[in-house]
Amino acid sequence: METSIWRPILYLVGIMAFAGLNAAYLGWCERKGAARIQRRVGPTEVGFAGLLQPLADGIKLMSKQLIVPQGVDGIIFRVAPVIAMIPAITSMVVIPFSGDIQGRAMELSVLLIFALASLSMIAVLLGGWASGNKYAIISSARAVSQNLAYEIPMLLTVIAIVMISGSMNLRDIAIDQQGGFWHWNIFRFENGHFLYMWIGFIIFFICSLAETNRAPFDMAEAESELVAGYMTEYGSMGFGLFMMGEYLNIVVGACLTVTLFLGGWDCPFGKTPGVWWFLLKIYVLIFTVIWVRWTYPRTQIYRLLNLSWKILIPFSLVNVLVTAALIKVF
Amino acid sequence: MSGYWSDILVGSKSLVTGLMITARQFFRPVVTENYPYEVPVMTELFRGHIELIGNEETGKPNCIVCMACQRACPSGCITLAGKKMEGDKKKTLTKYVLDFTKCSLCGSCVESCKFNALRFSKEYNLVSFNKDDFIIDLVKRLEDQN
Amino acid sequence: MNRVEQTKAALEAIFPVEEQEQNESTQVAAEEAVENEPSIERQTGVITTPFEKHGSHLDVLCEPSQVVDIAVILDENDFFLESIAGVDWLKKEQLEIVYDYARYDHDQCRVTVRASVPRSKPVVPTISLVIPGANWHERETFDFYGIIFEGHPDLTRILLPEDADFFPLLKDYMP
Amino acid sequence: MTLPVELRHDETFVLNLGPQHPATHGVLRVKLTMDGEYIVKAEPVLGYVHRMHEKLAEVAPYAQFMPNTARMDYLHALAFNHGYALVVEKAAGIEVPERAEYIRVITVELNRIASHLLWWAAFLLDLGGFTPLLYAFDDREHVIDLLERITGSRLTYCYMRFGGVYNDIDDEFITGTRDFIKRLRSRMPSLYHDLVTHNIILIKRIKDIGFISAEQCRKYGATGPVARGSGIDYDVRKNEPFSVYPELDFDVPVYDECDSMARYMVRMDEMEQSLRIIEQALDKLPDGPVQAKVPKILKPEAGYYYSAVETARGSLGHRLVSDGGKNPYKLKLRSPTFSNLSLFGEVAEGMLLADALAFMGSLDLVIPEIDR
Repeated sequence: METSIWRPILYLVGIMAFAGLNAAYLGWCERKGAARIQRRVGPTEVGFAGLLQPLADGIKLMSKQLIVPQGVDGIIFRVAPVIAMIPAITSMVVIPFSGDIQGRAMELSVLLIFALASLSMIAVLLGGWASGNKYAIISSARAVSQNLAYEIPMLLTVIAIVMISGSMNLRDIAIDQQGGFWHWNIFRFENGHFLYMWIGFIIFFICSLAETNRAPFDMAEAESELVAGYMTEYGSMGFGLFMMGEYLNIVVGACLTVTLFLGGWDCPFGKTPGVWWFLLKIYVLIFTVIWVRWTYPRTQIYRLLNLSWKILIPFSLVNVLVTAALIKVF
Repeated sequence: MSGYWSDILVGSKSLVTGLMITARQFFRPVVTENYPYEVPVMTELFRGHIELIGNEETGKPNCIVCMACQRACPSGCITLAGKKMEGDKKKTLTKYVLDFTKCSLCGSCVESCKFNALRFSKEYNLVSFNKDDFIIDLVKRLEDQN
Repeated sequence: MNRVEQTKAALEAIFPVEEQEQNESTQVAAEEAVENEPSIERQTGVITTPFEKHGSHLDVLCEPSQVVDIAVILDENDFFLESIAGVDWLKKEQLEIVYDYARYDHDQCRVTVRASVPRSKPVVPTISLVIPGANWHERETFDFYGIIFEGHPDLTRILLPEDADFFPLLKDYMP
Repeated sequence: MTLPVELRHDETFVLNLGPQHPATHGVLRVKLTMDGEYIVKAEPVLGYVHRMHEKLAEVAPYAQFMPNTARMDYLHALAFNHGYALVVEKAAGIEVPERAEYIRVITVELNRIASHLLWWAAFLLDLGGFTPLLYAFDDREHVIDLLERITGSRLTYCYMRFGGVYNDIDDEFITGTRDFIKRLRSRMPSLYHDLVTHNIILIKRIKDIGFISAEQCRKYGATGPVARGSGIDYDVRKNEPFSVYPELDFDVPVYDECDSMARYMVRMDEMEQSLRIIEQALDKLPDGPVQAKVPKILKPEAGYYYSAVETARGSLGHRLVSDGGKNPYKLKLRSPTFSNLSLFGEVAEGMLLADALAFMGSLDLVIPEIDR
């Protein structure tokens, strides 16, 4: 493709629109999904089937005043919600939506995404700290320890993927899996060995739930314990940005899972690859995330750490070793 | 160590069962009432605020101002008055005011009434910004109903 | 010997012998009195009351100084404290404290312990050191009647606001 | 930059849980002294919905206090109705017709199921599971509809009268109740047990949390599911049979584990036992009047009266002192949760915040009943 000034602008607008739409409409999807699971109707009043509800919510949030509590660090307090949004949108740049649609194909895009994912934790920490609220600070302390514990198994499973594909470029990893679902990393055969990557997939999925602070790992905003966690003192668009950041993190997590394990934009039957397959896959994953949230009760912070250190990390280590052995040795 | 593996296996099985149950519920019909569009019908014995019963022929209240309901009320929310009309044997009700802000809908007044003059209304849409709206003149209410 | 008799025997040990003799002579009268006359006027001691009528098997009237001893005995006999109630006898210028004990048992025995203190100086020793559950009940009784439980670790208002300066359940309290 | 948390010299800080807090189901305030996420000291602060019902009882005739009883434990209002009716009937020597006794038992047990369902829902909400709440409310709605049919109200019933009940039950209520029994029995295994009870997250969350020994229960006077979860076989319905309970066959579930899971299981099993009671009572329901002849103004003879009933939360006692007048001279309400909550401070020490809230949920608090 020739480099022109339009390309970055097009991608910028496209990604912003994609991010904004997702952030707004995932909220609607979540409410509708939860309602159906609970046998309610969900939003119905604003627009057809409540479709304009996110718009109404947005207008309401924007028209409210951002109240900065007395005696807090005003700058950090205002900056934290913005920091929550930025890494999520930035991550979208390197995600290969299809063979042609990608903001920028970088050699180390896997690393970049993980670096950015850790940044969103900083936002939680700053928001909690700057609020000057005891609930908020407990919440951000929880969020940080949780994130630290889950980066490790997550990265370990990714190492296995990188070993299989031999590249840290998301685009290469996706291209490596083209040609039907039997080529996807989740059902990967290599050198005539089945690689058991579905274990890695489950570990990665659990970790991405924990990384994005989703139920059952939403200790950071456990509303029955910590009121609203790090968002307690936020109102108006400060709260809105945190919410949007959270949903975008889910989208990024789903995109990453699809690219790493589910063959990216590949069609399961090896016929017509394209961006629609990619979108279908990420929305199925996102629906699963919503489904999980409305099924389980919340776990407890030390159970969560136990799960990470006692189950996920040993399993992902074994996974790396077995994969390496199967690829290189046998 | 056996606890470790059984925890993982039994645990995963229970998690999958949970997901299956919510998935099944997802496709079931909704059970909620779509309130302003579907209005529930109150049962026969529903206790709304009290109202006077009018005589079937004349539409005048059956009440003979015996004051039993006023005495029975634990919260003192009933005020009534009557006077004896010329030529009438019984007293006629002139004023019956219910202070619904204090009423706890216990039904003591309806039970105490021996003259079939009081009953519960089926009114349940009772919201107002004004406290005075709940000081209800039941005589007027009966007239409006007629 | 069933539970009620056992408990009665254990409790009677508290009351001095000469007083008890007196009791025994008056006891028959007292038990009759239960049927027709209020059991309010009688001397200290233990009497059995009909459970169907009064909802308690034993009725103990004691001096305020004896409540702790009784609590110890009942605690040793595996009783638990149901509640502590105050009663304001305005005409007699007395405040009465009523303790209710029961057991986790199918051979049920409920014990009512009553002690009266003068209204002018309502002081009674605390049983919360023997039965920790009494702590809140005593605070509540203090809250409503102003009865001072001597030796209570934290005798403060519990249900009323901290700065309340009245005792609402006293009969002469007018809001 | 300011420090958001003011540390004391021993590095603890005070966290005010409530009076407005999602986990306290009402207006309970708990003053927690925390060391990080660990609780060093927990002091419940009560009285935010205190309404002085005991004084209200003294200023009105016996019958006029009846509506107030439903306002204390709004989840098991009929048991409070029943307890007050029992103590006054005891004092005034009123005989209750048999049919009325059966209707009382049926309605009280239905209400107990509704109360346990709501506890279950709220407990799961405390643990972060929102969906079970709606499933339980769906079932509870059926109970409430049934009770509304015969009592006329949905939450604060004023159904019992001295010597009977306010209104007779009809065939539609009986068939409706039988349908509900079938419905709850069919939904219980999947929607309640498979979805929640056997869920590994829930088990890990509440097993071995909130240990209350039997001795602690006795010292603090804990009753109801809290005591039965600690291996104490105490249920007023069995231990001091009242009403027609002795004629009905039911078990008292007792668990020895002493943890939150045990209390959870006690309540789940109790719902099944209540269904059994209702079934038998419906079968045995005799014909006859539902209201005895009772004098308009009651003047029980002077004396001390006590009566206990089993509410969904434990033993509810009414201590009535009569001076022979037409008003109660003194009515003391022994509310079960008041005693159960007094355990909280001792047991919560050294717990994590999240565990303490799960433990608090397992005590099944209803704040208006504590504060009265």
